Amino acid sequence: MTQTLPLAGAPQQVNAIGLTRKDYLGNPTTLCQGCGHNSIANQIITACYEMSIPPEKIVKFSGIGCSSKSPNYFLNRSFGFNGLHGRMPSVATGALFADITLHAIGVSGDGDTASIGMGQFKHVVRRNVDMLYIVENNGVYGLTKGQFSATAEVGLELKKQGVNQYMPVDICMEAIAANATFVARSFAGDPKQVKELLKAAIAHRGIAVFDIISPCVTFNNQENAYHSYTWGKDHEAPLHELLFVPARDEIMIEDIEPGATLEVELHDGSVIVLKKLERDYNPTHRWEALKMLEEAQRNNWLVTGLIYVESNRPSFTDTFHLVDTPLNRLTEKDLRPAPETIEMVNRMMF
Amino acid sequence: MTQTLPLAGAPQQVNAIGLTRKDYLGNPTTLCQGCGHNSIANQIITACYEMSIPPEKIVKFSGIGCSSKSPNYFLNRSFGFNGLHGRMPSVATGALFADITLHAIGVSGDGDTASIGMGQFKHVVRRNVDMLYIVENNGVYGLTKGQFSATAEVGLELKKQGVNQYMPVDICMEAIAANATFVARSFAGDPKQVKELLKAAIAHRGIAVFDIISPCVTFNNQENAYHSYTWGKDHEAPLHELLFVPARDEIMIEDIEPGATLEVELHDGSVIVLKKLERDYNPTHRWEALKMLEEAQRNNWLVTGLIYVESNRPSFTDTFHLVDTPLNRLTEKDLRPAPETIEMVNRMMF
Amino acid sequence: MTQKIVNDFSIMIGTVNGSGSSTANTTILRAIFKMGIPVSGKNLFPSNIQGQPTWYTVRVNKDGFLARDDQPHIVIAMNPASYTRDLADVAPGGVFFYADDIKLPINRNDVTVYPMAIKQIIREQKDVPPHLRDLVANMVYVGVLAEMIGIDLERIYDALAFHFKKREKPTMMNFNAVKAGAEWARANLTKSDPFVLEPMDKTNGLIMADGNTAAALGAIYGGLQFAAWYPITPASSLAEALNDYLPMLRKREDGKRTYAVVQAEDELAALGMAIGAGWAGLRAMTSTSGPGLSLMAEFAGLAYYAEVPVVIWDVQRIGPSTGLPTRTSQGDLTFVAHISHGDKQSVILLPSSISECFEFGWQAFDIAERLQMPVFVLSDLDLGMNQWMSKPFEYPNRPMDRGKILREEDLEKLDGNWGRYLDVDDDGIPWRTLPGIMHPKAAYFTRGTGHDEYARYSEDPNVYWRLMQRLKKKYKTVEQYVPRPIVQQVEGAEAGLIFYGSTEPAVEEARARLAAAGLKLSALRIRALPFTEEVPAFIEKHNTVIVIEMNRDGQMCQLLCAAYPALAPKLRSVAYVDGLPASAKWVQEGILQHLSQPASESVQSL
Amino acid sequence: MTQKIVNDFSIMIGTVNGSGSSTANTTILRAIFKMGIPVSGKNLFPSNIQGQPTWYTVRVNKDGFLARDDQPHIVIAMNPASYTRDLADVAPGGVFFYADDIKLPINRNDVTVYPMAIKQIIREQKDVPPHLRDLVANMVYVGVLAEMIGIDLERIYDALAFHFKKREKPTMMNFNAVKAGAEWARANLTKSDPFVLEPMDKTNGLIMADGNTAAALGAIYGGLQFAAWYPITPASSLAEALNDYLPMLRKREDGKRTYAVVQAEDELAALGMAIGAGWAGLRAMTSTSGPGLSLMAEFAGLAYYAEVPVVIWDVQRIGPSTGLPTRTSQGDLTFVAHISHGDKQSVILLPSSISECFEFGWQAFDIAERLQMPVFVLSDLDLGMNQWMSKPFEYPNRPMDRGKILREEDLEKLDGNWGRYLDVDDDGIPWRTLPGIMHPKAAYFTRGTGHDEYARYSEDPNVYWRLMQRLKKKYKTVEQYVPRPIVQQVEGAEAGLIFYGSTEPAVEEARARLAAAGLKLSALRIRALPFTEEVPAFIEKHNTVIVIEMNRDGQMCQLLCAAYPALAPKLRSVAYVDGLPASAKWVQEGILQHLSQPASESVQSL
Ligand SMILES: Cc1ncc(C[n+]2csc(CCOP(=O)(O)OP(=O)(O)O)c2C)c(N)n1
Ligand SMILES: Cc1ncc(C[n+]2csc(CCOP(=O)(O)OP(=O)(O)O)c2C)c(N)n1
Ligand code: SF4
Ligand code: SF4
Ligand SMILES: [Mg+2]
Ligand SMILES: [Mg+2]
Repeated sequence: MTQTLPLAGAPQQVNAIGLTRKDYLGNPTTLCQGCGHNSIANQIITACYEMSIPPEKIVKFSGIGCSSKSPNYFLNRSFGFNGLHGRMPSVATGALFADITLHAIGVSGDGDTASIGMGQFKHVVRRNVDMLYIVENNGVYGLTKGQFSATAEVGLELKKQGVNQYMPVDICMEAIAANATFVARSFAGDPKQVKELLKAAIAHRGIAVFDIISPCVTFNNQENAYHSYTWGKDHEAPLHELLFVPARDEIMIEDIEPGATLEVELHDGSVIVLKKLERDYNPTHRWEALKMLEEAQRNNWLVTGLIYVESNRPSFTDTFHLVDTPLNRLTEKDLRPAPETIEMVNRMMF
Repeated sequence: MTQTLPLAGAPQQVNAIGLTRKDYLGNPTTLCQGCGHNSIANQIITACYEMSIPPEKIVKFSGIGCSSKSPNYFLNRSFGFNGLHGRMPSVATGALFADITLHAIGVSGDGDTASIGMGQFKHVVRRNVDMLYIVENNGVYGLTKGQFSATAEVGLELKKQGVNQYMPVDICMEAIAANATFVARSFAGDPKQVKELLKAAIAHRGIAVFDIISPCVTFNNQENAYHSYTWGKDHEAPLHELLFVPARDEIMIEDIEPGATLEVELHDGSVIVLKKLERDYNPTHRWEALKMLEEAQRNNWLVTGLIYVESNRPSFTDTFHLVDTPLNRLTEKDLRPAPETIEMVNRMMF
Repeated sequence: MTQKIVNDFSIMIGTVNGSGSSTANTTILRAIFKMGIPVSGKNLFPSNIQGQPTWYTVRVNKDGFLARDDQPHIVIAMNPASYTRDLADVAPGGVFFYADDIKLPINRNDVTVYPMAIKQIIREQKDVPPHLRDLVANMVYVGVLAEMIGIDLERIYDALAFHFKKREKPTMMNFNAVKAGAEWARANLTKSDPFVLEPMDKTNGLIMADGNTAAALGAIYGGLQFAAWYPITPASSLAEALNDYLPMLRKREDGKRTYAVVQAEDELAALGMAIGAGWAGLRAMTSTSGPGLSLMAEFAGLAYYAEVPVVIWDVQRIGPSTGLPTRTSQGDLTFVAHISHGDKQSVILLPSSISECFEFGWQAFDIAERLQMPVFVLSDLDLGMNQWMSKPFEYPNRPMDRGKILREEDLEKLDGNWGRYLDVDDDGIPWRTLPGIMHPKAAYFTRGTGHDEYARYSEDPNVYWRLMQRLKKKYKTVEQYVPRPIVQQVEGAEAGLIFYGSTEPAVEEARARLAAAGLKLSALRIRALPFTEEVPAFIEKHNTVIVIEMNRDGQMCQLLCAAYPALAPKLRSVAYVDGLPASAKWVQEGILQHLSQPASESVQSL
Repeated sequence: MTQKIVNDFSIMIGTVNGSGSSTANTTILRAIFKMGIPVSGKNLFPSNIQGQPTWYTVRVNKDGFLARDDQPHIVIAMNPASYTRDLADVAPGGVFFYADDIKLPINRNDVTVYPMAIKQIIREQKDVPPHLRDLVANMVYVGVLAEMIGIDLERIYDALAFHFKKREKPTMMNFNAVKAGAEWARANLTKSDPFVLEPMDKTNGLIMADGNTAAALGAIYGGLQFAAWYPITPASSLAEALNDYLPMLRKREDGKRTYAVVQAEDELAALGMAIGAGWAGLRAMTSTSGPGLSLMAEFAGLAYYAEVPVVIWDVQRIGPSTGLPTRTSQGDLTFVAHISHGDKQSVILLPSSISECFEFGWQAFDIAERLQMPVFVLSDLDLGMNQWMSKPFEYPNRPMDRGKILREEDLEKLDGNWGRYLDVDDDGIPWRTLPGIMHPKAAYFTRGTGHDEYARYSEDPNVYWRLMQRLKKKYKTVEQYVPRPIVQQVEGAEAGLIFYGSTEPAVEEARARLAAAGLKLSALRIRALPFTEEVPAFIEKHNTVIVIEMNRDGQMCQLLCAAYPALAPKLRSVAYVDGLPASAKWVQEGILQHLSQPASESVQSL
């Protein structure tokens, strides 16, 4: 074990397990300057650092795309699997059986998830696989140079591609229709909200679908485009102000001014504190969530925040009742039936 | 042209274009006796016969499964393409460009659509391809002998398969989330409703998703199973009584007793008349539909009827502004640019 | 009546599928097996659940030749829809049993005909409730046949008791129907045909099993930890057997599980999950058939390039496309050899028996983990779904080989200095670490894009070529780990035969027949790709080498030509497939055709 | 200063990708082309959008040898990140230009060094707004280079005017920067290297285009009606070119369309849609690269077995798996040859030039519809995305061949008596009907499962074998329709070369070099699979035949060995790939290696 224990009175630059933010860094980004994906990578670094999760306890998954490259740019000390276009969910699903104590962070794009990956996306959600599933949503295929993705809004015009005619896929509504247990939306231009939601999503047990509008500055950042910085900054409508309070920080909750707040407790005892803004919104009611999303779609609102959460459904691996030792640490003794059994098996064959 | 014109005073056994029901038959079924899919095939035959559509004007598509075999068992005079497992939508999408005057009937299963076919299903819906998409939904894989499909209810126990643990896919909610323009649900044990909805769905321009609970008598017909005959008969809750009135039968509408009815006009002037039953339900409101489905899911209700309809969105092929002649009747003259153009093209190359 | 024909004939039973006849048919098979007589059974069933014609063929052969026979000596016709065909199929001098409620003409006089009063007999069975009559009716023909050819009723009882897991009631109900059939036959039929069974001792110590069950058990003894699958005939029963046997064979006191079997949403996901699990350190597999395999191409390429151990069982059915889902072939070989775009080389195991399904079941994991590659095991429907006699399964004769894995203590020792794709041992196989290993230098980034020895992204031309050359070297190393071919070198052989997989009984029978006729032939049975040195050595030793396989295009022959161009002129292809298991007849004819014909024309398939 | 080297050298430009350098680079290429000097340009770019090193190589060669050169004579270094590597890459005696804001050491004294005051010059350009400065800065090196090696400024203007579609403002802004660069060079640099350009007349009447555009245009002249695609490098620009040119070339007075191009949700759907359209009677295609092709395997098998015409362009990049998405190879050949499970044979066209991309673009539809089969066209990144000199596109020299279709009047004549899969003409090709045909007997049921001559479902073994044999016969018929190989038979040749696709310039250059050194070699360029009779005839005529290709495993060589076992011993493989377009050097070395080495060892790739 290489983790040092939390030091009493550790200097400010280390977290509760004695690591610095540097321990959570990745390689230098090779994405475009200003790309939303970079800002999300930064928030992942900060969230994990602040949550004091040992980087070795995190495993990263992605598909193919600019977004899917980004696991390169955070958490170098975590394992990563940059798989195939649209197939991140299946790889993650299999890998997570190896050690259920790991936290999984998956990063996908809107093309990766909503176009080629729609099937795997819906099924990983339906199974409630215990992972954070981030969609870095920019309405285009960045890496292949700016074709429409399935989340592009009707009427969007792109160079060489013409005008989009087809209804956009709403990642959050799809997640809820597929019975996701945690659904959130945010905007890469709102780093604070992104960070708090990341923490909550990581703490959540089960699938956490996190749709982050993440502008592609190179191919889809026109002022009036739904997925642009300008439009997002002007139109973001947060459902609530949001604070993630880790399990051990009970006290913090008391610090929060009372009044218009709603608290959602997660499986591990951590709490998401939601401070009411304009409207009353309760993210634990599934059909309210559907209604809100339907309304937002019709009115072209960029509603952000915690859209839905349900913290007591067993995760996929839970339903398998696995042994406590991570499966990938079991030995021949655990895995190969005893020699005596072969006789019995042969007898069973007639 | 081999179609005879409608005969005045034709004997009862022929329809408006002079064909008998026999002209709409398929091969003898090879499905199990009592299979829900057979009863649906029969209703397709009757609906097309009663609508007086020349069978040559219909084209059939399917994937793989018992359900997907059934296009063999209706409309022998119509072309059929029994493609690959889960890939019926793409084949249909391409084929429909060849002649946009054809009506397309696609038949799929719950495995074919909700498991392997989820991606293509969502995308064919999103594009609003002009076809009737029937899901013969029995909660299991019939043809491979009774494994769970993705629409199996939580807790369902099947021989050799154990107990299903994962949330079922709700075909209708998925269709609505994907912005379908026509969504209906029925039950193979309610042939009259199936038939009326088939007619409406065929008349609808754009995608018509029709989820029909169609019991698999061999592998999933236990009394308490959601997809069984017994359960369906006992629990079916129609949203309304339903009548399809073709465009030319204006008079018929007047025959209907006034009062608690709602009329939905389709693109071609035909009308769906909905007679209110217990509740008020308006199938033209998208989020009411979502709400109703969410409620039905939570309470395990088998709600049937026309769930959602929107008749003015252009269909997929509409957005392409194709010539009037079916593309598959165009000749070299229409298709190969004139010899003069090659010079110009070469000049454009630098 | 001609002379008795003892323990050397074949039976075909024509019924309606979904009617429960398969219990009756395997009962016949098992009872004969327990009489000590070598026997095989092949189910020829339609791709459909109920109501279509289906056939079952049983071959008994005292010498142990158990390939499918081309023509049955005894036919039992229970299905009006196939009655006429079934009657036509009886070998001259053979026997025709039929359910006497079928009122169709008998238009042959070269066969012995026995009507069977099935309906009547079953109606008289008091312990059979009306709704089960159609099902149990099949037992009546078992009884009639038993009486007429001499199947031991006690052995039938044993078979039924086994089938019904010793549950008294169904066992007795069915056994009573058998007895009633036998009694009726004794009272009403007079034996006038030559075919009889006599007990032997040739099945002592053997078991009877299907290849899918054997494969599943092999995998379990191989320490399987993760399987993902998607239903498809004829592979489904492999995964279902995992579900059957894992809880028993891997039971623990705390009731918790050391494995997971997941039904995926499709085959792309199934292989994706298995790759995820294999990558993370689990013994992982998937099982499928042709169409599923086609869907796995992209992931197979990833596993090759990113060097992820995973086992893929392909229980072959007959393609192309959906093809005949319930018929057998060896048609996926070239596809698997070249699966996925770009350069790659495949490790393929080719079991030809039930015991090899078991053996390769566990060995495949050792090979996959040792080589960090996908390992394909190509079985087929005949092997996978039919019951075969087999020697008993043998407990693995060596410890599990988990390959090159660095854990915390190793990394500590190396001070974290390692490279995921470094060829430190000069065998092309690098070392790997696993998620969950708690060392700050344990992690690496896996990708299907270009990467260097330290798993860093690279588009450098030299780095690319270096990696691809190492993979080629690794493939060379594979040769040390795969099962070697089985060579039967015959002194003074006219030619050599090369074959693989489930055609073995047909090839061995053909070889024996030809040997009896004076034609000596050596044989080499390939058990894996890459080919090992025995293969070219064998070809070199013969002037002509005939490659026999159950596909149209002579796929193995093509691969051999490409692997050994200098030897290619010696190779001839015998390739035939129609969905039925291979018979000795076509093998024999194919061989003879090549040996009586100039070489240059014979490169074509049969 | 040594003697002048005129029109025979190569240039490499190192920049940052996404910085707009590609306009500058193609401007250099086009200007040289318009000077009448044979020239080629290759873009070596990263799989990334912005900020990574990228290179562009230009080769000028008065004799028309335009393969990639292994080492550049002139290097322009604009990117600090690759500066050191770039400097190291200059051939001894070569030239090194660099942006003088890069403050890094020059550690070579065997090259001529010219600093360029890029930043300063661009800042002085009044008509360049600050936000465009970085972009237009690239034009400065164009100007400097032009001045120093003698590129005609008027030709640069032409190239810019073409690029900016004659729009005055951007053309002038960029041209002014070029001029400024040239003027600065004239004032500040003194030529001390030997490399100069002099106008020639060797490009008269030629055009300059990329293979993807040519393929799209070819498809349009082939009457394309339906295309479905999914974005993937390096194939995307093929579909995007359809969108560019279709509206213009297929304009109608009523403004309505006779075609549709659909961006599908993935490659499975793209091929599925194209198959649907092809089945229903449209000229249908899809275009993709490796990973997409892997996903198409299952549908490809369906199209083969159900006999649906469809064209599949595979613009090859380098695998396996995601590989190097922006690098070239010929690595998909064996995969395509054996694509999908089960027996099947693939029709593959292999263009090696821009004009063949155009030709095969329209011919592929004729072949697909005539044969009712999927037709694969294997291009590659080098051919598809780079600009090549080419003879002009030629209007198709024969009417469209829509194959065997029965319409209303035909069916009327036949009285509806026809069978979808009947081999009435004894060529293995059946007749088909199309949805929408108004005849009660027009319809048939298409499926990927077993079927008889009347498209009825069948599991009959004979029916299956018969159909598969007809498909094989049909594949034989294909030989009449595919482009024949190009044979250059050389009297007294020491050996023959076989090659295909984009390696042509490298092979021809190597052949010329070797011929100059006294080594005579014949050559055969394969243009299609199935192979036609010229191929074995060529092999027979030579003792040794060397198969040259850009992959690791010698894929074409493997296919030839399998197709012609009797000739296989003559075949040698030269196979190399690292992502860069082939150069004459490795071809030449590969050839020599085989000719100076005993045959038995040479079956390995380079
Ligand atoms: C099977 C396959 N098809 C196509 C591609 C090419 N491809 C690479 S990235 C990409 C789209 C990525 O879009 P998105 O997921 O939205 O990511 P972004 O780049 O916008 O972040 C595509 C189509 C591929 N790598 N694999
Ligand atoms: C790629 C592929 N995988 C698996 C199969 C095997 N298969 C045939 S039908 C079927 C399931 C059909 O289920 P469903 O669509 O629900 O139809 P049902 O038989 O229940 O009507 C499967 C998995 C196949 N044909 N192709
Ligand atoms: S192309 Fe778009 S998505 Fe890709 S890195 Fe650049 S800004 Fe980001
Ligand atoms: S198995 Fe089930 S779905 Fe299939 S035909 Fe029989 S009843 Fe219908
Ligand atoms: Mg995107
Ligand atoms: Mg089903």
